[in-house]
Amino acid sequence: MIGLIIISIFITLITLSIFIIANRELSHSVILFMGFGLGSVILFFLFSAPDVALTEAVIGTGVSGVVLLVTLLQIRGRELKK
Amino acid sequence: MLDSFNQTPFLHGVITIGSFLLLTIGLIGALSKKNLFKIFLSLSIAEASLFIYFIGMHFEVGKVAPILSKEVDKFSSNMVDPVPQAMILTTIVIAIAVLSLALSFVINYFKLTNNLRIDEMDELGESR
Amino acid sequence: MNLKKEIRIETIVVSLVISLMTILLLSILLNFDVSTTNSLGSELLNINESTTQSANAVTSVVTYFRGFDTLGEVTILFLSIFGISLGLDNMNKKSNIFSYENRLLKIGVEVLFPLIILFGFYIIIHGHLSPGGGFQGGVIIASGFLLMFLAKNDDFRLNHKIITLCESFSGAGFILVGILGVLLADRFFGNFLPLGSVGDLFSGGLIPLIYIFVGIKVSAEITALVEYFIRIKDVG
Amino acid sequence: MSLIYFVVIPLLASFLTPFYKNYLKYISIGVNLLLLFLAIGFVSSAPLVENIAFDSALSISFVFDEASAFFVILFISIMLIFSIYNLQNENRKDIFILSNILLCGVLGLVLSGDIFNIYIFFEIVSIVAYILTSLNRDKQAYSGAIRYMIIGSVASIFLLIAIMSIYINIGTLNLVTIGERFGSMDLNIQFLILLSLFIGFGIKAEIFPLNFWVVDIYQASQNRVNALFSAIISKAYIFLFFHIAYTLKIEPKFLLFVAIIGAISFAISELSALSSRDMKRIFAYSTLGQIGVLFIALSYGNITVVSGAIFLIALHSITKVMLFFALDILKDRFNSVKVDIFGKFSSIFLLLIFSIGFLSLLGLPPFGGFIAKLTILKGLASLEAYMMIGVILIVSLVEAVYFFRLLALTQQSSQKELIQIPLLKKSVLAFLATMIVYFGIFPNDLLGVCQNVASSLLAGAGNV
Repeated sequence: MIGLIIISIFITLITLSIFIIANRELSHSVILFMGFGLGSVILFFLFSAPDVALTEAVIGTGVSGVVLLVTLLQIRGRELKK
Repeated sequence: MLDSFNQTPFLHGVITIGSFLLLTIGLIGALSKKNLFKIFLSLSIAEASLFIYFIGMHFEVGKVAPILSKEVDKFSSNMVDPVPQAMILTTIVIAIAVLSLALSFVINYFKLTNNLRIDEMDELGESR
Repeated sequence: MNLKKEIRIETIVVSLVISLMTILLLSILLNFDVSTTNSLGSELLNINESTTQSANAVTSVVTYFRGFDTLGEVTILFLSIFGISLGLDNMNKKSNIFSYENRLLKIGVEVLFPLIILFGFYIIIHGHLSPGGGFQGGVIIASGFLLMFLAKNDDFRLNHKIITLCESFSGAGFILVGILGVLLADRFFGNFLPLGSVGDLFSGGLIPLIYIFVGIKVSAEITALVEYFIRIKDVG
Repeated sequence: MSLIYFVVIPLLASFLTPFYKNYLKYISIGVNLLLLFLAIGFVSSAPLVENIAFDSALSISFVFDEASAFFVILFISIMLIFSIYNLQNENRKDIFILSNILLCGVLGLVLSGDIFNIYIFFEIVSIVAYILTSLNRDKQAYSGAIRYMIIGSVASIFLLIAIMSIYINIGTLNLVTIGERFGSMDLNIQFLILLSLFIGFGIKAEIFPLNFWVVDIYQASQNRVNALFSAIISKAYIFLFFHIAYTLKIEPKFLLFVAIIGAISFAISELSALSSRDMKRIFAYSTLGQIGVLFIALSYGNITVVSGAIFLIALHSITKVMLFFALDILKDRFNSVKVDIFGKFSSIFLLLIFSIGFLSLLGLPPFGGFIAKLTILKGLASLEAYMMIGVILIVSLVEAVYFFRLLALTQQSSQKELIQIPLLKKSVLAFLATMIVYFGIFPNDLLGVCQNVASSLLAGAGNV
């Protein structure tokens, strides 16, 4: 069972990463990136590494999501003003 | 058929191939995309793939987390190696520190020039 | 030099390198076996119970066996926040980038904020007993402050003196604990506190102390980071 | 006494900054002096290993052998000179906080005997370098810093790949143990690890195919920061590159490949410098060229060649620090770093400084650079590596062309401006110039030290 779950998560992650890079809309990329983080959190949990999963959830996805979104908002605000 | 999916060597193969595909996607994205924001996103993906690879390679089916609980009351060889987890914990924090510093540079650069494309960054170079 | 050209060459080079490495890895994969019999991790697991009495082996590796790495990591976080703060000026004259009024959030945050802080401290001081620890708990505390920024908008301002004091006290405390180890136990980060027994809150020797310092430092730094990023809109 | 103080004291000084904001510069100088005395005190008990946290081979260890002792003293003294130079007109504290953490980072890089610990210090040094690049806060600075961050992240990714492959395959992080077990690995994996290490450290050590970014970074940052880049950061990575190479006992074939890359690096950088009209870019190209020479010399595992390279490292650091400080003074006056500022100033003192610097870089007697290049060439001749000797000599001619062209510019009869140099800066420059001349005339002491350092470097980390 665990093998199937891991394979499907990997396929999801690869698809997500292609979308993140190929996407033209930056905000979509950020949301997809947070999805990517969530996928890796599940993987870490399956690999019996709860500490890493917690850290990735809180730091890798939470804080970096906030930072990326705020950066995007700044850039958008300027572009709209222009 | 399904049983062979749960074997450790097979899982390691999946993890290696998958995370190196992710690494390839991330690095190629970082070096072929022109948008600064996208470049740093791609680099984050590449780093995340390494985290998955390293943790995954030390996982074996049936091993438990190296934490004592009600069910597990003794440290034994049936536990996952704790050192990679500690290393990745450190590296995740470093990655976010670098990412936020990079993004602050991007914001400041954008405020000065209104430019986000790396191929239009022509401030540096031989002066004419 | 034409940058476009450079980037194209790099891309080709890196793609070649990566494909080479992938091929190598696939060839390695066919006869792969992880030799965990005498790796660093398994030996540390063997001595963990006798040297640290911590229930969470990852925590003991992070804070005690490889505590020096954690010091470097805390330094990196400090540096990164410092670098970000160099690029900013007049924080006090800026306002939040998310500026909207929400009564529900404003009232709710009064109840939630202390709970989040409490939860963060719980995660920090139970770092040696359960998953979690200084980094995770510190970020949870910072997320409480993030909620305050979002809810209270510009009414909520941090006292930057207190934040810098927290940072420098916890950073210095972390180092001083290490130096005390040199003086009392003959080794940097050497353990000079009683170990206790596995599962107790007061166990693990230095580990809870170090994680508390790390937690305070990380929470102060991530809070400052979030504030720097959120409060950047020019007034007027 | 403990080796940890080398890393911890500068760190403590920068963590506690809020308590002595106004005295930070004096505290930094005090810290540098303290560390210098500490280092000199440790030298006599040289091969020294210290474990951190618990007494076992499993812990992180710090190794203080003759090679690392030499680099520790070199870096601390350059940082001391840098702090003294910045004493006068510096009201901002950032540069002192950054230089303290930079010192902590490079000392950790040099001393640490644990590969993941080295990664941590690698990141500390990289982040300090990114911030130092952006110090000017204009669009050039940010553009340079962003490029630096992109390339630096790629470097750290490759270094992580190497560390992870090492841990997965031989289950250890200690450099000595890695050196023992490295040969027992599968050949493919060895090649993968060496390739990743080469890319990771090669980007930071500024070696040929991976150094296209360096000149832009130099142009983007301040002159005194360039002095740090050239004298401390790149030198630390060069030491690390060869420290790890000799610890892993890799085959001479691979090192010959490194030497050829060094020769290409030398030739290409000096040729690029010919067409440049920007002083900073010229100095940056010259730094890259000297790094090429160092790579040639260090990769021949011969004691004479390597000791010449160590001599060259010390001399090149001193010379580049001096040249960048002198350029800084010119930049303050003319607000430009184009080549034509060389025709505009009139100051015997600065002219002397520049001539000493250029001639020493070229390797002409009676300056220190001569001794270094002579030792390297002698060693190469004893190894019968005549190709490399030819490359070094021919490319040095190219180097001579642009340095003498610069010196000729100063004799132009356009209108000259008198330059007043503050006494402190003047004495720092004079001290550095005296050092170059002194090591050119009385090289024997330093050469003796360099031989010990070379034998310790060639023995790798496992010699203690």
